[in-house]
Amino acid sequence: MDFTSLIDNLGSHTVDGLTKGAIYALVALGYTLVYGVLRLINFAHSEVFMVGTWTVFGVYAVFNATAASGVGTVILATSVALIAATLASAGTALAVERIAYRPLRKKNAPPLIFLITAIGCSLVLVELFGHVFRQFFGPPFGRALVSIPTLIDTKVLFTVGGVSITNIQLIVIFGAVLMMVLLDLFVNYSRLGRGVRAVAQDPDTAALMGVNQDRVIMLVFVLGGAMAGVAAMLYTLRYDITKFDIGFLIGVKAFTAAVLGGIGNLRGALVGGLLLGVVEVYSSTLFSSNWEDVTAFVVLIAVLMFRPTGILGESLGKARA
Amino acid sequence: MSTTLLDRYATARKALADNWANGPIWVKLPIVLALISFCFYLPYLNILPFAQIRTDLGAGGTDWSSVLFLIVIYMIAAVGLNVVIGLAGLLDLGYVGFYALGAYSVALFGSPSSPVTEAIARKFDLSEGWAVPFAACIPIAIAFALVAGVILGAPTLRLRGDYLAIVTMGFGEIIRIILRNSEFTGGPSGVIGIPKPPGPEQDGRDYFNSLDVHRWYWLALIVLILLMFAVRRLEHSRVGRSWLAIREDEDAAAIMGVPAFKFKLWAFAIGAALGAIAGLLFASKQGVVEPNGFRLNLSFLFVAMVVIGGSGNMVGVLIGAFLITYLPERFRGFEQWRPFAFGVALVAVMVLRPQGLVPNRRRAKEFEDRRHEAKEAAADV
Amino acid sequence: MYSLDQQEVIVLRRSTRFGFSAVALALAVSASACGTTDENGGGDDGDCAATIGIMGALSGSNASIVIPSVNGAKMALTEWSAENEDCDIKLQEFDTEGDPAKATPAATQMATNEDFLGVIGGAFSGETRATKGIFDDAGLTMISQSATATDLTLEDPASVFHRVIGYDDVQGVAIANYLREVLQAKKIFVVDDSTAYGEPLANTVKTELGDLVADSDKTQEGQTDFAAVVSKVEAAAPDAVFYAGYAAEAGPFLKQLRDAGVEEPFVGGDGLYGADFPKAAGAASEGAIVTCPCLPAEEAGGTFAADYEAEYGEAPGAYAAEGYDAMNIFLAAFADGARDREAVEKFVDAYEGQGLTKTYKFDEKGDVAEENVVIWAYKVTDGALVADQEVPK
Amino acid sequence: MLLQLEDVVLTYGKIEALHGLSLEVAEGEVVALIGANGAGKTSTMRAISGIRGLSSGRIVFDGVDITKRRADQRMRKGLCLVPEGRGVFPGMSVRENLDMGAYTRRDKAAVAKDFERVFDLFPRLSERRKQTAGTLSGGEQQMLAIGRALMSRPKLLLLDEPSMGLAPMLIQQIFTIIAEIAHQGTTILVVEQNAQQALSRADRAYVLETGQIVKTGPGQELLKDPSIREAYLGVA
Amino acid sequence: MSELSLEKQTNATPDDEVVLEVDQVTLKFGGVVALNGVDFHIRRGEILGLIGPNGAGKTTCFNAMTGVYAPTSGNIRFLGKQVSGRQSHQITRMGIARTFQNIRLFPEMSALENVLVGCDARHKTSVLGALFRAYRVRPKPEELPEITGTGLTRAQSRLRRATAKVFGVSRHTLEERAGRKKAMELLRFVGIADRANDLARNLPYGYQRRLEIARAMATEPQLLCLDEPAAGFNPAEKESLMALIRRIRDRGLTVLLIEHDMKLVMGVTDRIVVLEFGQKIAEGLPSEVASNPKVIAAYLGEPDDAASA
Repeated sequence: MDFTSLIDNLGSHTVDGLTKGAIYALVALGYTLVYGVLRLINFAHSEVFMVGTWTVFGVYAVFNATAASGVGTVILATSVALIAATLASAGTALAVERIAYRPLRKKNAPPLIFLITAIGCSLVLVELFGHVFRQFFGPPFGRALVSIPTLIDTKVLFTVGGVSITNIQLIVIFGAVLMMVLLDLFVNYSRLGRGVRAVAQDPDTAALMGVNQDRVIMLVFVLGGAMAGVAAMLYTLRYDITKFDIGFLIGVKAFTAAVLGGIGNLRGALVGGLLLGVVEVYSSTLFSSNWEDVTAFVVLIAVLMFRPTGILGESLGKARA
Repeated sequence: MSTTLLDRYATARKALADNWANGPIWVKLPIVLALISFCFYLPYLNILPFAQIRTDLGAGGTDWSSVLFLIVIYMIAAVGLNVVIGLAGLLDLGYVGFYALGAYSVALFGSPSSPVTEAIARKFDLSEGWAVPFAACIPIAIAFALVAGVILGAPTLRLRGDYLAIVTMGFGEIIRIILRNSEFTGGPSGVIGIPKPPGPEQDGRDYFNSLDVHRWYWLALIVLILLMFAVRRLEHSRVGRSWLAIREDEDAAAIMGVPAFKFKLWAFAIGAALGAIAGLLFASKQGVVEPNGFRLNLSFLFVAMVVIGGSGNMVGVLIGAFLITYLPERFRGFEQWRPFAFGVALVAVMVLRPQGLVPNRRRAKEFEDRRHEAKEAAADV
Repeated sequence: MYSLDQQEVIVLRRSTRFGFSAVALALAVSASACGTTDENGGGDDGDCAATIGIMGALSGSNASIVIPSVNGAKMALTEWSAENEDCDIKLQEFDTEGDPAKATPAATQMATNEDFLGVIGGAFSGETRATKGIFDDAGLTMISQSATATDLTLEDPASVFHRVIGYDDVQGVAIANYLREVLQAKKIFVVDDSTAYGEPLANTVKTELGDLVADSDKTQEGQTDFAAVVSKVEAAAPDAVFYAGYAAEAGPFLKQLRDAGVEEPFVGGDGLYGADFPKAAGAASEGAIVTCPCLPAEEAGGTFAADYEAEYGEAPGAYAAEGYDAMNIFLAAFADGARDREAVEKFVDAYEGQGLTKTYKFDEKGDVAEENVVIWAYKVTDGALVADQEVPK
Repeated sequence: MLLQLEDVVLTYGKIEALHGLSLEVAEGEVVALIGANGAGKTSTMRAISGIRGLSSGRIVFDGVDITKRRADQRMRKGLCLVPEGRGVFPGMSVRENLDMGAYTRRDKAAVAKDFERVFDLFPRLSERRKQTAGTLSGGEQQMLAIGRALMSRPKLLLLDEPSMGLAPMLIQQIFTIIAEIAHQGTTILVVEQNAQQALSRADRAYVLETGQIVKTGPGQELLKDPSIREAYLGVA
Repeated sequence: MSELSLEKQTNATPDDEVVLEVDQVTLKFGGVVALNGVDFHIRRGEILGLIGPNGAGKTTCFNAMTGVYAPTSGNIRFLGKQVSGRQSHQITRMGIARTFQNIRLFPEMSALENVLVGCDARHKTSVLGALFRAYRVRPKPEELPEITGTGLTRAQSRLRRATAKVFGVSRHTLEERAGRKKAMELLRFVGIADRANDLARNLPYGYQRRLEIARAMATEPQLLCLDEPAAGFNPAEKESLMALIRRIRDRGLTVLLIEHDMKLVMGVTDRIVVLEFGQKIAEGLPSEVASNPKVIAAYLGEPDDAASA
C-alpha cells in the first residue's frame, strides 16, 4: 500500500487514468449501443477494435510514415488513418452483424447462442491477424507484438497545479469526449437517432411508426464500430502498438465499463469507462499493476450490489431522462 | 422441402431420440451397459478402421489415453456447468474459477511442498513431508467450491442475466489473479507434488502413475458416470422441475411456491462442486498446477461445450465436450490452423443449428416454436 | 387420428425393432473387441533408426519464442543426416501451445512409445514441470533448450532432466553483477511481470542487489498501460531499470518510460532475447540491454548464424543455438552406439563436449556446470540485438 | 373498401388466436370491434398493423395486398396503429414522440402544420411538449399516442382500447376527440372494451368472440341487441 | 340465473372468520397511484368478485396480495398474519394461490409437470434429499405402489410392493408418487386429464386456463385468486367455468375472482367489490352492486344519453 505516492501525485494519476479510461469509454459505446437496441452482448466487439489498430498500422505503412516524417506526411497519415480505422471497424462490425447475428435474429435465437457465435467470430478475427494473414502476407501479421511508428512525440503541453499534461493525453481525452458528444447529439437530436432510441424503447411501436428495424440495427453496429475505430486510432497514438489479441483485454474492460455505467446508457459508458480507468491507475499505484483487474472487478461487483443496473442505470432510450 | 444434410441429421436424430424414449427397459439397459463397457474398452481400441479415431496414429499425435482422460475431465466440468446454464438457466462465464478451486484445493492441502501444508506442518509441529491425504482432499475441494458458489451466488443471483454473466466472469478472473499473486498459493509458479489417488502397487509402480494413463481415464470415467447419475436424479426430481419452472417463468414459479433464489443458489453450488471435482482429478493427474492453466478462455470453452452440444441435454453436453476437446487433438496436423477452424466451426454450428447438436427435447421444441414465430413475425417482402 | 391403442402398438413395434438392432450393434462392438489388434507406430527396427521428440509451443501466442529452437534442432539433424545417410533419425514435433494440460498427452505419447530415445524440451518451465515426472517414469532423457526455472533441478530434480542453459538463479546473479559492476548503478528499480518466469528471476536479482534496490513493482501479462509503474519509477529516480518479463509487455513499458522522460539504462532478462523486443519497443529500445545465457552466434564460431539465415530467412532467434546443441548431444549419443533409453541416459549424463554456446558437462541434477554457463549482455543497436559483452558471474 | 381482412388466421406458437377472421372497413367509416378480453381484439390489431405475421389469410389495404409487408412498410402506406397501453416512448419528450409519428415524412412544411393541428386537438400536449412522455398521466399518454399517430397522416387510424384505465371523464374526452378526428375525414377502426361508448359512436361494429366475428351491424342497432346488452353491457 | 343465486344462498353460509384482510392499501409507482386506500376483506368459504374497468387496479391488487409488489402503505393480512414483506413463495405456502390474467404456465413442461410444480410447494424433500434419497419412510398401505396401471408387469409391481414393505421407500419417491396422484386428480377435477402429458404450450386455450387453476390448487391454498379466468371463453365455456368455480368452493376453498364478464360475476359470486381508478367505489351483494349508480357510471356504461354527449 503506497498511499503517499497516490496522494502526492493524485493529479497526474487521475489524468493517466482518464486517458486510459477514455479509450475504454469509446469501446464501451459499442457494447452499449448494441445492447441498448438488441439486448445482447456483442462479444466480438473487442475484435472490431483490434481491426482498427491494424488499419492504422497499415495506413502508416502505406504512407511510409515514421517518426522522422515531415509534418505534412504526419498530418496526412494520421487523418487518413483515422478515417480508414473508423471505416474498417465499422465495416467489421457490420460484417459480424450480417454474417453471424442476422441469421440468428431471423431464427429468434436466445441470447446465449449469440454469445457463443460472438466468441466464434472473435476467434476467427483474432486468428485472421494472428495466423491466416501471415500465411498469405507474412510478417508483420502473426502473434508477435507489432510496434506502430510514433508519429506524434509525447510532449508536455502545460502544467496545471503540478500536473503536467501531455499532448497525447489531451488528444486522447478530448477526442474521446468529442466523439461521445457527437454520438450523443446524433442519437438524441437527429431523426435516425430518434429511430434508434425508439427501437431501443419499444421495437414494435417503433415499427408502427415506420422505423425499419433492420436498418436501425445496422446503423447501431456501424456507429459502435466507428467509435471503436476512433478508439483504435487514439489507442495507437497513446501506446504505439498492436497485436492480434490486443482486443480481448480491452474488450473485457470496456464491457465492464459499460456495465459499470449502466449498459445501454451512452453517458453511462463514458462515466463507467473513465471511472474504470482511474480506478485501475489508482489501484496500480496503491498495490501494483498485477492487482488492477481484481480491483476493477471488485468495484464492478460492489457497484452492482448497490445499483443493480449500473451507475446511471440502463436504457438507451432514457439516455436523456 | 429441401432435404439438406442438416435436415436429414435432424430427422434421424429425432427418430433415434423418440425410439430411445419409448424403448423398453430390457433394451435400454443392455445398450447402456454395452456403451459403458465400450467406453472402458476405448483405450485399447486398436482395430482398423475404428482405431482411426485414436489420436496417436499420425506423426505428432498425442497419447490416446491421456486425451481420453482430458475429454472425461472436461465432460465432468461440462455436466456441472450444464446444471447452471442448461438446467437453471443462469449464464456463468467464470466457471473456470471453480475448476481452479478444485485443482488448488488438492494441490495446497495434498502436496507436501505447498505453502499451506508447510505452514500447517510448522504450526502444529508435524513431520516433514506431512500433507492431507488424497481422500481427505476431495471433501475439502467440494466444500471450498460449495462455499465459493454460495459466496458468489448469494449477492449476485438477484442480478439479471447479462449482469450475472459479467460478474461471474469477473469472479473467475479474481480467483485466477489471487492464485497468481498470492504467496500462499505458490504464486505464478504454482504448486508441485500433488498427491495421486491411492491404489495397489503394480509392476513396481503406483497404481495411478504417469505412464498407465488408462487407469486415470477409468477413474475419471467412473466419477463421471456417478456424477451423471446424481445429476440425473436431481433433474428428475422436484429440484429439476423447479429449475425448469424458474427458467421458464421465474415470477410464476415463485408464486407457485418455488423458492427461486434458494434453488438457483443450489444450482450454482452443485455446478461449482462438479467443476471442483473435475479440477481436482485434473490436478492430481497433472501433478502440478499453475494459475495460467485457468484462464478466462477456458470458461468460454466450457460454455461452448454446453451450448454446442445442446444445453440442458446431458448427452448433448457430453458430445459437445467430446468434440471440443477431441477434434483439436485428433487433427493436430493442422497445428496453427486449429483455432481459426474452431472459430469458423463455432459460428457455423451456431448459425446452422442454434439449438445445439443434440438438444434437450423441450429446448428443441422451444426452438422450433421460436423459429416458427419468427417466421410469422417477419412478414418480409 | 389413431386411437390410443393403435398408437401404443406402433410405438411398441418400433421400439422392439429399435431394440433388436441396438442389441445387435452392441454385440458387434463387443465382438470386435476380441478381434485382432494391429500394432501401430511401427517404425523400422533397423539398427540405425530412432526418434527424438521436441515439444513446446509451436502454435499460440508464445510460439515465436520456441520455433527458432525447433529450427535449430532441425538444422543439427539435417547436417548430421547428410553425413550419416544410412541412418534414419527422425525429429518429431509436439505442439503444446505452452499449456501444461496439453503437454502431458504429448509427453505420455513419447514416454510410452519405445521408438523415442530422447526429448528436447520442454521449452517452457510450466510444461516441463508437468511432464518431467512422466519422462522420469519412462526413463526417457530430456534436454531442455530453454526451461530456466530454478526449481526444475534444484528443488525437485529428476534424473532424466537436463538443460543446456543456466537457470534463473545463475542468470539473476549475473544480472545483478551487470547492474552493479558494469553499469555502476546505485539505485535500481526492479519490475517483474508476475509470471512463473519473471517473478523468480526478479526475486533473485532483488536478493542479490540488496540495498541497491530503490523500489520494485509488478505488472502482468497483456498489460499495455504502464502509467502507474512509470510514475513509480519517476518517483524513485533510479540509475537503472531492470525488467523481468517478456517482449510483449516490455515493449510498451519501455516506450512509455522513455516518453515520460526516464532515460536511465533499461536491462531485461532472456525473456526479451530475440527479434521481438526491439520490434515491440520501436525506437525506444535503442540502447536497452538484454542478458541471455546464450553465446552470441558469431562467438560460437562456425557458420551457424549464416546457415540458419540461409535456411529460414531470418537471423537465429531465441534459443536457436541451444536447440541445435541439444539435438547434437542426442546425435552424439546415437553415434556412440546408444540404441535404447538407458544407454542414451547414461551417455548424456556422462557427456562432455563443446557446443555452439558453451562447454557441456551436466552435473548430477542435470544442470550445465556453473562455470561453463556463459551469460552475455546484448545491446539494442539500430533495432537489433548486438552482442555487447560477457557478463561476470 | 379501404381495408379488407379475408380468413385471417393468426397463431402464437401452436395456439390459434384468430381463426378465419374476415372484416372490412370502408373509407370514411368509424368501425368498432368489441369483444371480451381474450376474444382476439388485440391480435386482430396486431395482424392488421403487421406486428405479427399471419399463418394464413389475406389483408388488403387501399387496393394493395399487404399480407407480406413489414409493419414499417404498412405504416408508410397510411396505416397507423395506436397500440394497446398507448405505447408512447417513455424516454422521449412529448415533442419527440410526435416527431416519431412523422418519422417517415419528409415534407417539413406539412409536418409543421400537422403539429399545429395536433396541438389544437390536444392543448394539454402543447403545454407539456418538453416533458418526458413517461411522466405524463394515463390520459395524457393516450392523447399523445393518438396525436403521434395523426402526425403520420394515416388513411386508416387503428385504435386499440383507447379508454383503457382512464377515468370516465377522460373517456368521454377521448371519444369526443376521436369523433372529431373522424369528422375531419380519417377512417377509424377502434377496438374497445367499453362497448357502450364504442357502439354509440361507431357507424358499424363487429362483435368478436374466441377469434371469430359472431355479429356485425350498425352500432346503434347492436346497442339495442339484447344478447349484446347482456354479454357486454352487463344489463340484462 | 335466479336458480343459481338460490343455490348459492343455500350453499354459501360463510363462516364469519375473515381469511384475508386488505387494510387501507395504497400502492404507488413513481408518481402514479395504482391503489389508493383500498379496503376490503374476504370471509372463509365465500366467492368474492373484484370488478372494475381495465386499469382500475385489480391485478395490481392481486400482485400486492401475492408479494409481487409491496404496498406503499397499508396492510394485507392473511389469517391474521402479515402478508406484505414476505416473498412470493412464502405467501404461497401460507395458503394463497393465484392464476394469471395473461396465462403464465410453464410452456415447455407438460400439463402434469405444471401441476407437479404446484404440488412441490407442500413437499419436504430438499436438494440433498432428492440427490441421496436416504431418508426412508415406511409407506402406509395406501401409499404402496399400485399393482395395475403402472405400465409394469404384475410381477414387477408385486416385487416393488414387497421391497417397499420390507425396506421402506425414500421420502422423495413417496412424495413424487403422491404428487403425481394428486396432480392427476386435480387435472381430472378441472377436466383436462386426457391431455396430461402434452406440453402446456400445445394445449388449447381453454385447457390452459383450466390448467392454471389446477396448478394453483395444487399448492393446497386456502384462498384461490382467479384473475379473469373466463377471458376469451365462449358462453358455453363460461357456463362450465362457473360450475368449476362453485365446485372449487365446495372443496372448502375461498375464492377471489377478478372478472369482466358480468354474467359470470353476477352468477357465481357472493359479494362484489368494485374498484375504479385505484379506489374502492362500491361493495356489496351482486344485486346491490348492479344497481349502484356509481358502478353503472364507471363500469357498466352510462345510460343511453352517452351517445348524444
